[in-house]
Parts: sequence; structure tokens; C-alpha cells
Amino acid sequence: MTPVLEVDRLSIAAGGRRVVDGLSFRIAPGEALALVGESGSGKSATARAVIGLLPPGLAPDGGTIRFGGAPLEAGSATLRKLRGPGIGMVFQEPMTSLNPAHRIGAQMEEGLALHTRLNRAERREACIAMLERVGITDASRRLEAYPHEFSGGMRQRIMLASVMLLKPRLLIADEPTTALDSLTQAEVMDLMSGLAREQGTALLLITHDLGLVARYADRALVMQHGRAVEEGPAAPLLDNPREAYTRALVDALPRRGPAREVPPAPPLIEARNLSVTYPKRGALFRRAEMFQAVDGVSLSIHPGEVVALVGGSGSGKTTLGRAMLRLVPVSGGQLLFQGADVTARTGPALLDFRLACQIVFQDPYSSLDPRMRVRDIVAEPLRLPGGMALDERHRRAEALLEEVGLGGLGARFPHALSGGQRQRVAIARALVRDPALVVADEAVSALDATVRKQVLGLLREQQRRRGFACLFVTHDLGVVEEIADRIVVMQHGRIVEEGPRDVVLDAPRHDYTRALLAAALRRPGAAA
Amino acid sequence: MRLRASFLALAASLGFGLAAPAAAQDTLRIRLNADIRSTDPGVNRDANTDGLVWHVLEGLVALRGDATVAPMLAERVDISDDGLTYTFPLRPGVRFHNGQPLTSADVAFAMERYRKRETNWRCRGDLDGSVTRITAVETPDPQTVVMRLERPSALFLTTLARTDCGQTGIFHRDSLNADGSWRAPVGTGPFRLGEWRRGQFIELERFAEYAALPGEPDGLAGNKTPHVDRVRFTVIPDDAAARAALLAGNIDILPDARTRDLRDLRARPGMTVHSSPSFDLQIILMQTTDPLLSDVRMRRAIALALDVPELVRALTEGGSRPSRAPIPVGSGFHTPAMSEVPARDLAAARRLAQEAGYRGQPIRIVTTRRYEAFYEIAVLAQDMLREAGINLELEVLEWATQLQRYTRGEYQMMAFGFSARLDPSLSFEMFTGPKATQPRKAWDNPQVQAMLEDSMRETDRARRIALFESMFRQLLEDVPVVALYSSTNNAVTPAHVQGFRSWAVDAPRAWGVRLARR
Amino acid sequence: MLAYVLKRLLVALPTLVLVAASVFFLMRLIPGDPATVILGDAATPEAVADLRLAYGLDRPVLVQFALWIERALAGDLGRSITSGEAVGPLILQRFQVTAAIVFASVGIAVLLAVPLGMLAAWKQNSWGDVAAVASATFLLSIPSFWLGLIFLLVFGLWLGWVPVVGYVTFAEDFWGALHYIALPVATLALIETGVLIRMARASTVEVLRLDYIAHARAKGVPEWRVLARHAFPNAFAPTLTLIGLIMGSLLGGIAVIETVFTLPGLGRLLVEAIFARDYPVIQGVMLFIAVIYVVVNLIVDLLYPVFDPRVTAG
Amino acid sequence: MRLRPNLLIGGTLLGFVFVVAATALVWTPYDPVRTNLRRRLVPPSQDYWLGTDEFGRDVASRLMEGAVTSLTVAASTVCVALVLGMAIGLAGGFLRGWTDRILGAVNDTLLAFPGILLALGLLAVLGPSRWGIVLALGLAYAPSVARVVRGTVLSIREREFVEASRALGNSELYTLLRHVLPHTAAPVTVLATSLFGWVILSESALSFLGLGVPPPAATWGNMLASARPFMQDAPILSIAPGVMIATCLLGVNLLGDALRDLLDPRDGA
Repeated sequence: MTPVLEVDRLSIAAGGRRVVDGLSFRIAPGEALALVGESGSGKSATARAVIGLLPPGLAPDGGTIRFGGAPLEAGSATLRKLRGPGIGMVFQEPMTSLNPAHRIGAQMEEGLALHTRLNRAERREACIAMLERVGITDASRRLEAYPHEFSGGMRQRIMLASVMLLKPRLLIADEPTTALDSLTQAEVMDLMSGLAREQGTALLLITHDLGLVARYADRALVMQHGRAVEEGPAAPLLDNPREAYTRALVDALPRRGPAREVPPAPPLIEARNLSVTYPKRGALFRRAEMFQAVDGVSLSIHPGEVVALVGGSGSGKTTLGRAMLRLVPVSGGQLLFQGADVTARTGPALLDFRLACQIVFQDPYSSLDPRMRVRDIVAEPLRLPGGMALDERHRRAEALLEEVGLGGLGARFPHALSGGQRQRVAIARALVRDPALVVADEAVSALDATVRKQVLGLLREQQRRRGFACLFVTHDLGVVEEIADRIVVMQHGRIVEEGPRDVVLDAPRHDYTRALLAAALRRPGAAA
Repeated sequence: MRLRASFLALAASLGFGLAAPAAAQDTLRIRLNADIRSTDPGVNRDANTDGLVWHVLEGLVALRGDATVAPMLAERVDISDDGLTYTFPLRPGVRFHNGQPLTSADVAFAMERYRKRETNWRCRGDLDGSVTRITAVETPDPQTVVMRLERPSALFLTTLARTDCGQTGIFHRDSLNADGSWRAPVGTGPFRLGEWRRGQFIELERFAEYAALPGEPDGLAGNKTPHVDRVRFTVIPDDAAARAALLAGNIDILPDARTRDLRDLRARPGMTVHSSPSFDLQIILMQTTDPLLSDVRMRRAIALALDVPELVRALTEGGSRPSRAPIPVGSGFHTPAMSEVPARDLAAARRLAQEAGYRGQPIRIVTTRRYEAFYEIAVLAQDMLREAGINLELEVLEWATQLQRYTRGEYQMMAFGFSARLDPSLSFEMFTGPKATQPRKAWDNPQVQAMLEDSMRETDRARRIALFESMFRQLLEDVPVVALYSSTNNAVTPAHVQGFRSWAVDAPRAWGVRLARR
Repeated sequence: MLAYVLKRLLVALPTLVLVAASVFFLMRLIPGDPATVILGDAATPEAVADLRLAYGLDRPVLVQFALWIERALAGDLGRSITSGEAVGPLILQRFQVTAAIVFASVGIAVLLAVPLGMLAAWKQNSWGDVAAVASATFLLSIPSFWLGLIFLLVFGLWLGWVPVVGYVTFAEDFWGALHYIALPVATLALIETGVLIRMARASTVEVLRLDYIAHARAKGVPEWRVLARHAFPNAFAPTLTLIGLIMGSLLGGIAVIETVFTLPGLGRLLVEAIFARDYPVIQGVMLFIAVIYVVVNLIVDLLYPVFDPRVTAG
Repeated sequence: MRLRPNLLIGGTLLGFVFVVAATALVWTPYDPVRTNLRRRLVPPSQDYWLGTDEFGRDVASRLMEGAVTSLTVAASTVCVALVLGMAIGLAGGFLRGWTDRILGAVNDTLLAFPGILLALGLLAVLGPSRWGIVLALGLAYAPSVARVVRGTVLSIREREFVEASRALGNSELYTLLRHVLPHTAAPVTVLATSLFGWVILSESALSFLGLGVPPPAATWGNMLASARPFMQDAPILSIAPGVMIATCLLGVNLLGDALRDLLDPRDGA
């Protein structure tokens, strides 16, 4: 039978450079193919080329794309008619892929109105049905809502719904869940493959995450630098990869390290039923009502211990992390550092605490001042208090950069570095004063698998060497396996489970923990 | 040809704009450079206001073209030998716009209002002391008005006739609201007030029962028969726009064309330029209390360094006659003796400046751009004085600011202009007086002051002239001011406007004008 | 909603008071006073004193201010010193002229600029785009009054298509009015078009980069509809703010244009009042302008959510 | 992309104006304020390239002189506006709260205040000088600077590296100056260029209304104003300064666009 999609020696050029180079693959009806690769592998470009939506600056450069046997030229009327009923597409960024100006009902209907003969009422019916199918309660009312009234996960469901409404024969999903936390990710992916199976829709899944492949794809095509590296049925390809690059990817999947004993000691930092409340955005005059982000949490971290703070988005984990550094105002409870109460510290006293506790942020793009050179960024903490001369600071900075594998890059600006390198800079900045505690806030979530592996490695190695305590905030239990000594699970601003890593991972007591565990994308065959 | 065509198109398009398109043909449209202040004669007024009011209101007496006084509503004026009693027999058959006949009671009523303090009549002061004082206004019979004065005055009738006094126009009671405030003029003039749309236009309608005098129009006196049904004064503040409007046919009379436009306008087919010397005075004031300028030699030096004829020629393109006398050349009192214009003498100027201890320090001359002439005078003076090594610095102020400096006498030198003064005494009085009480006065010289007051009392023409001539000679000695010239009014009309004449006062007169537009 | 509007006006109150006060005292700092201006070269001290008395200018400044505020709050802005007209009606009457021109020109500008700008952005870097941007940049580099003068010369004098002076309100005579405001409107419209094209283009470029546009296309939405329905509202929101700013400043008086075309508008009223030191008029107009400024901003904020639901007014 | 032509053309145009001004500092064909009654309104010739004005002053020389005045006025005004605006904007954006509201009110007051009245007032108080204009327009334009700065500060202060700076124990002031201030540079530079253009426009508009830099000093604005009566007889008088203004503005605007493209943060990331 004719494949739904047949890509033959496709090439895409950006300026002079080829981002996709002679790529060929085909997808049978109802089949799920995963295009796997890290950023810059050209997988997204391929996807967009198929539906003829290459972003400005990219242009097809030879090769053919056939849909159901018929050739597709970009910009042709036939292609436009196929978009929707023939080929549907789900985008990565749920925050920007729905039009903020229109009610979701209108946006969902639009496709139906264009491609079907259904009348208003019928269209509305269909939308409601589909929304309910993707698990959005009270659908008929929600049709009237605007995108910004939904969470990221919800938007991605709506997105999926509006695409699947048209029963496309091919669904292209471009990193559909990268922006979501693991729990939501699993839910959305399950929905997607479920719907695809029901409607006999073929799936072209673009992802950097082998975990997804293992679970949701029949076949996988590994890409690097715009070329196909290896192609084959998903499971075998992951179990015994032939190509080195594939192997690297597989190895990059989190692996549990040996458990280690942390020498008993009085807690380095201790939160006693700590609470943080935010005012919900209120108008000029109205008294704004409060929102409990962290609700009376008690948590203590011992010197040299790595504690993983795990939870879905909105669980309050990030706020707690910030609160333990006094970066957000604490509204209740106590914070003790080395036995001393720092809850209300200000001025120089607070400064000592600040200098002893550092943080590494999630997004390496926004956490480094784009107008400072890497060297200065790393040296900046040494400025305080008074102390060191400039060249001395720079020497120290350079040394540390060397240590984190950025030797000689000190003179660069952040935007001249890759994401991984930036995160290394962020880590160096945090370590340059040999802090007693480092809070790593989703420090690796934004990184590609292999890079994440390396950065985690760096973090672990530095931790072992310098022996600072570390609070590792993440939504991904998989990551935790690598480095955590102890795991703390948070939900709705409360701690629901807490214990040594292996205990929590192997014998979770709380349902939420189990859910997280189930959603976690872990090396196939690793402890379930 | 093109112009003609476009003119028709425009007449049409303007026709749309008119309240009554049918009347467009018989409407005489005159440019007004700014809206009038009010219709209240001599109270809240400016030149434009006066110029509008005199179409509607008439006084007992009126000015002739040469600024002498002629009877208007009065049949004649009988003056007692002691010069203290003036008797005005009223002209019979004169009616107000509301149809009421004119009676002495109306005159008395009007005079009473003018003399009340709260009326704020501009000339109250003059007839309540400074010129003379009216002690009584009597109405022996409906056709006779008698006014009694405290002391004889040569200026009394002129004052009554002065345009800025609203010609002491006689109005009917109906002109006032119940509370005695001014509503709208109900007068005896050749036109009655029509619609006044602020900032846009004022319309006058012909007064059919107007009782015209026989003979020719003469100034504001003589035969003032209206020939057009309607007069519309269109407010066009901008000179360039006004000129454009004339060429485009949107107005029929441009009463105040700028000298610099004349050459071009004369050249255009059908356009007629009507020129006549005005009674105003362009002048340079010097502050005699200024440490430097208090030295008469310095002031003489400056006067000598100025090439007045050249300057006037440059400013008016030969339109006006240079004159160092404050009495306008158009006046009957401007004698040959006053025509003397001392020649320029740079050497003498330098020497005098030297003696006065002038060492090239800058002298600031205040001027404004509001009235181009003032500015140009300053610029040219600066230019000429430079050649005598005298360093003039322009201080260009916004008009209201300059006026304040003027009234407070806060200046070294000032390029200035005086509005029309119709009596020769006033032509001196406007800048002569004690600085102590009137800081605006430039010339503070007791003996001249005495002469001035004589000239105001003196009724004999010959003796007055003698006084004026000696004051003029003294003026050339003291040079507190350098009188330059009286500007020339240049009105421009297209071919279809007939019977229009410009005159000493720059505001136009709509009576006697015909429209031959077909 | 109503509550919100009231709230906003309440918040604006200090601004208005500040404006009123600063104008009032600034004017009295400026040398020259109405009396001298009215009396001109023949101003005798007595006459000046009389006039000042008549206009209550002899009172202490603070007293004058108190009185003025008191009356203003009662809705009475006093009477013009030069013309004796009531200031309130005078302002409204002059404002009609300005408003007619501003609304017409901005309206035209928007209708021209927004589609052009969006098309330019759609065909980014095409020749059409370059041409549009170039001409827009050129337009906003021309002084409005200069353009006005040249229009006056060409269309008024040489071609004689339109009258060069005067004004009638639309109420009186629609076509006549059109004749008179044609040139000023054209002048302003052209220049504002320049500004708006650039704005519309810029914001459209921003929007077209976003996923939801791709999403719409991926649904097979035709291009015109992508622009009209998906790009427009999002691209228009920022433009709307700019339009608000423009409106605010223009309604506050287009003195220069009004001078060039000798239109009895608000701007000229202010300028003339300033020259004549007509305190009541200046104060009235300034207060009015401030109010306009506040109201326009308010309207923009109320309209904004229509185009960008994420922002809620209230 | 259109970046290079912008830079090129804009640079050339503005460069030309600056060269003209620079030359005027050392040499002009004639004394720009020297009048000559025998040579009024002379049409362009080889001894008077652009003819003479109504006082017989050489138009070319005045144009050059005007370049100096207009540019200096514009430059100094922009400086005033920037200093004021930056101060207000930074304070408002960073301190927030009541400071922000009060500054906001002041800002609105200034925005609601026509430059012409300010100009008149300050001119009257400072006496007729170009500094009155500079101060007036500076005040008039400060709010727009403040707006931009405040906006940027508000968005920047939410970025993680600002929080990072706090986490490092840096003081608020240091954070403001070291991490926030630099980011206002780009938008402010862009704004400054357009300001430059606006100021030149406003100055000429004010001069046109008779409130500008007082004559006889030549600015393009008051040249245009005084040329107005001669539009028909000596159009060159109105065209020349008009063209100069347009040239200057076009240069400024193009340059502004070029800068905008250059300093676009997106290119940074």
C-alpha cells in the first residue's frame, strides 16, 4: 500500500548552509515514526518542510515530498487544501501556538468551517465532543474562553483537539511536550497516540527525547547535522544501537548512580513550617486576595547532601527553592542557616547568608546578563565584599571556567555560547565563592539529552569535590536518579513524600509520587 | 485665464459656504486680519473693531480724510466765544436701524453711558480732565444737544470724532441689555449689524432708510450711501493667505496689502492698488534715563548714523515719505518746516559717540516679529549703526512682552509704532510727558511739556502750528526718539470693485462701493 | 466597567489639578498682561488700572486661582478677556473644527496605513515592502506645516481646486466643509500615514513570527484570512496605543496646521490667547487639553482588550 | 535585509548636514546676519548660490548657520530630555509603588502640556535665547523617554539574571546600575535618534509660530517662517530650509531604523 508520506532526498538550505541534507523516509498509514535528534539536527525543519511552513530564511533545496503518492510543492493550492484534513500539526510552544485574540471555540471551529460542510451547530457539537475527549471538563463553557485562561498542558490538549477534529491522515507533532512537566507530558502524549490510533492517523513525532520514542513510536529515525544516522523499529534501535551517535543518545538517558552515605551532621539549612503567599494580581484599589504557594513546609538539608525537590508545575517546589535563599518574601515560619535564624536578616548579615548560598537557574538564556562577558559574570560574586583586585578576580574566574570545561571562552558574551556552555557558566558563577549550599532550579531541564548528561556530570563531580550541599529542584524523576541522595516530593505547596532516593523510587508510598514515577521517561528496562 | 476659471470654481465652492448662496453676488467681502473685539464703541476695541463699528454707528461729528472734523449727526456745531459751550442742532430725518427717529434724548443717553466709570470707555479720561471736562450735557429740545466744558480745548471735537473713541457713536437704548450691559449696536450708520461668527466673519446688511448727506464721501464724513446689500468681513489672520484669497477671488477688498506684495499685485490684470498715507507713526524710542543714552551726544550720534531716507525707502519701497516729525505728513498741520530730515553724517556720529564715552559696548534694541515693520526697522538700524561703529543688539520679544517693556520704559532702544493720532497735539503727547508718573513716555522735558499743554488749549490754528514747529525743532535737539515715517495704507481691489478709496486710517469703508460682477 | 472608568478619572484628577495650577502660575510669570495688550500703545496707567479692576486681575494671584478653580469645578470657565465670550462654549466651538480635521485625517491615515503596513510585513523585504517603508520614512521626515504651505500653493493657488481660507461646519454645509478641510486633512493624513505604516509593519512582523500564525496556516487557512483574522488583531493592538498617543497630541491642538490654513481651531485659539495673555481662555483650553489627553488614554485602554483579551480593563 | 542601505543613506544624509554645520563654524560665504538693502531677494547666482532673503542676507550662509543652530539646539535638547527622562523612568520602574505613581502623575502633566506654552513661558522667564527652547522642548520630551525607560526596566527587572544578581548578594542600586541600566541603552539610543528628529521639527514649528530661537540667529525654522510671504516670488527661500529639514530628518530616521535593527536584542540571543 502507498505510504501516507514519502520524503525523498529532501534538502533544506539556510543561506548557504544545508540544515537538512538528502534526507529520505516514509510513513505507512497509521504508523508512528519518530524523528530523533538534538537541537540543530534539522528535524524541525524537516517537519515544517513537509507541511510547507518553513520559517523565513529556510528554503527547500531539492528532493521531493509525496503525500499519498501525490507530490507536494510548497505554496501550491493543493498543499493548502491538504493542510488540516490531510496533514495536521501540533507545535512545541503551547503558550504561543494558540491565537490570544480569539476564543478557543472559534479557533477550533475555523478548521471545520474551512474543510467540512457542517453547519454552526454541528461544528459546535464536534468541538465540544473533541474537547471532552481530550479531557477538558465543562467543554461547552470553555469554548467561550480565551487561550490565556488555560495552563500550558490544557492549551496543548486544546491544540491537539483542534488538529484532530479534522481527522488528518498524518499528524506532525513537533516537540509537542518539551515545554511541559513530565506528568502533563505523559498525559498529553497518551492522548495523542490514543487519538491517532482511533482515527488511523499516521504520526510524525519530532523529539530529542529517546524516552518518548521508546514509549510512543513504532519506528525511529535518528538525525544528526541534517543527515539520517540510523533508522529502524524503536525498541531494538534503543536496546542495541548500531551507530555511535545513537549509543551516545541512549547512554544519555538517566541512570541511577550508587547510593552513598552522607555523614550525619547538624542540618546546614533548615526550613521550619515555612510559608510563602503571593497576592493574585489585583487592581489599583481592590485588596488582592492571597495565594498559598508554599504551605507550612519543613525541610532540612545537611552539609554535602544532595536533596531532590520534585513536583509538577504549580506544586510550589520552585517557590520553596527561592524561599530557602530568601529570594522571595517569606510570609510564615522560620529559616535557619547553620543553626542561626536568617528569616528576618537584612543588610550585611543577609549578605553573608546570600554569599554562602547560591543558585543555578533553569533558563541559561535569561539567567546570564547578555551584556557582560562570561569572565565578568563568573567574577562578579568575588566583587563582594570589597576584597579582591580585578585581575585577581579574573584569574580565579578563568581558573574556574577552565575547571568547568570552558577554558579560553572567558572573553565571550553569553549569546556566543551554546545552551550547555551557558549552564556551565551559571554553575561556575554559583561555585566561584565555594558556597555551602547550591540550589539548582530545573538546572538541566532546558538542555538536550547528551548535554544534560554532561552538565549533570559536571554538577555531580563538583559537588563531590567541593562537598557543598545541593537542593536539586526538578519535575523529572529521571534526572533525580542520577545524583539525588534524598528525594522530597511536593504537591499543592505541601510535602507529600520524603525519603532516601532508592526507597522513594522503588517503593513510593504516595499516589502522586507513583504518578510522577510512571510519567518519568527512564531508560527502558531500568527499574520500574 | 486659468485664474479666471479657478476663480469661478472658487466663487461657486465658496457659494456653498455662504449662509445665503443667492446673496453671494451682492456681498462685498473684505479681509479682516483679526476678529473684532466687540461691537461696543470705544470700550473693548482695536483698530478692526473701530473699522467695523463706524459702518454701524455715527457720532455728532466725524473725521474728514485730512483728520479735520465735520458735522455728522449734528447739522452744524456752534461754539460759544469763551469756547466753553458747544451746541449741536441734530440733523432732521435721521432714523435708527430699528426705525426710531434720532432725538437729543438718545444723545444724552449715549453720552451718559460713555461718561460712566464702569463703562470703561477708552476716552472717558480725555473728557474728564486730561483734554477737558464735560460738565453737562443738556437737551433744551428734542433736536438740540448742548455740551458744557470746564475749560476750552482744541481737542474736544476731535476727541468726540476719534475712531478709537468709537466716534462717540450715538446708539439707541435697544443696544443695551436690561442690566445696562452692551448687547449689539442699534445705530444710524449706513449698515446694520448682521451675523457675527466669531473667528470667521462679521456680516453687515445695508440700512435701506439710511439718511445720507449730499456730496462725496470724505473720510468718515460726507455722503455714506451704501450700494451693496451685504458686507462680509472675513477673518484671515495670515497675510500670505489673505493675498492668496484675493487672487483666488475669495475676497473683494484686501485693505492692508503688505508693501512687499505690491509690485506683484500691481502687475496682475484687473488689480488696483489704492495707496494713502496713514496717521500712524513708525519710530525708534531711546531711554533717556539709560546711563549711556542719557548723554544727548550719544543719542544724536545714533540719529546721525541712521540714513532715514534710505531706511524708509527700503521698508516701504518708496511708498512712504521719510519724516522726522511726529505729525503725519498727511495731516493739515504738517508744515514744510517739519519736512526737514537731517542728513546722515557718519563722521559726526563717530565723533559724538567718542565724546559721549562710547567704547563699542552693545546697545540693545527691543523689537518684535508681530509687526514686521518694527523688526525690519531694528535690523536695518543695526546695519546702519554698525557703519558708525555703534554696536546694536537685537532683542526680539513677543509682542505682549515688548508692550510691557514699553509701558514700564524698560528698554535702551525700541523699534516701535504709534497708532493713528488725529490731532497734532496728540502726535507729540503720545511720547511726551513726565517719566515719573508715566514711565512709557520717552520725552521728559518740562518746557516742552508746557508748550504741549498750550497747544491743547490753543484754538487758533496759526499759533498752534508755531508751537508745533518749535517743539519739532526741540525734538531734533533732544532726540529722545527718532521719528521715521507714517506707514502707507495699500488696499488692493480686483476690477469688479468700483468706488473704493483707501484713506488715512487703514480700516476700509464699505459705503460708496459698488460690485460690477456679472 | 463603569466603576473602572470612574476610578481612572479619579486617578487622573491630580494630573488635571497639576496642569491647571502650573498653567495658571506660569501664565502669571510671563511678562505682559491682558490690559496692556488691549490698550496697546495708548495705555495710560489709569486705563490699565481700570481694565485690571474690571477683569479682577487686581486681586492677589492665589485668590484669583481659588476663584477660578471654584468656578471651573462648577463648570464655568469664565469669559474671554479679549472677546468677552464664555470660554466653555468658545472651546467647544473651536474644538469641533480641530476634531473634524483630526478624526478625518487619523481615520484616513489608519485606513491607509494599517493594511499597507501589514502587507509590507507580509511580503517582508520584497520591493513593495522596501518601497512602503522608504516612502513612509520619507513622509514622516517632512515638516507638516511646510507640506501644508506647498499644498496651499499648489492646490489653492495654482490649480485653484480648493478655497485657501475660511471654514464652515459640517452641520451648516457638508460639501462646503469638505472643501475647506480637504487640504489640512490631506496634510495631516499623509504624515500620520508615514508614522502608522511603520508601526503597523513592525508589529505585524513581530506577530507573523509566532506559532499561532503557522498553526492557522497548518489548518489550511487561506493567507488573506491569516492576515485579516489571525495577524490583524494582534498586530493592531500596539498600533492602537500609538493611535491613541497621536490622537491625544493632535486633538490638543494642531496650532501650526491651523495657522497655515487659517482654521478657527483649538490650537490657534490657544496660540492667540497666549499672545493676547487671555488668561481665562488659556487656562480653559489647557484644562480641556489635559482632559482630552486623559479621556483618549482611557478610551484606548478600554478598546485594548477587544484586540488583546489577555489585557483586561478593570 | 534593508539594514545596510539604511545605515548608508541615513549616514550620508546626516553626515552631509553635519559637514555643512562644521564648515559653517569656520567659514560661510557671507556673514549670515549681515543685511544688504541693495541686494534683497536676489535670485540664485554664482555669487549667491541660493540667492538672498528679504534683508539681502545670503541664504546659503544662513542655511549653513541654521544647520549649526538647529543641530546644537536639537542635540542639547535631546540631552536634557534623556537626563530627565532616564531619571524619572529608572526611579519609577525600579522603585515602583508610590514613587512610580507620583512620577507618573508628573509625567502625565508634562505630556498633557503643549510644548508651545512651556516654550513661551520659559522664553519669557529666561529671556529670548535658544536655551529657553532647549529647556522647554527638553521638558516636553522627557516623558516619552521616561516611558520607554520605565517600560524596559519593568521588563528587565523580571529577567532571571536580575534575580541572579540579588542571589549573589548585590545591592539593589548595584543591580540597577550594573544589570538593568545597560539594557535601557538600546531602546534609549533608538529613541534618542527619533527625538533628535522631533526636536528639529518642533523647533521649526515653534519658530514658525514666532516662538522659536529668536532672530536674527538663523534656524531652518525661522527661515521657513520668514520665507513664507515670498512663497510665490522667491520659492527658493521656503524650499531650501524645508529641504534641509527633510534631509536631516530623513537621515535621522533612517539611521534610527538602522540602529533599531543593529541593537535588536533578538539578534543578541
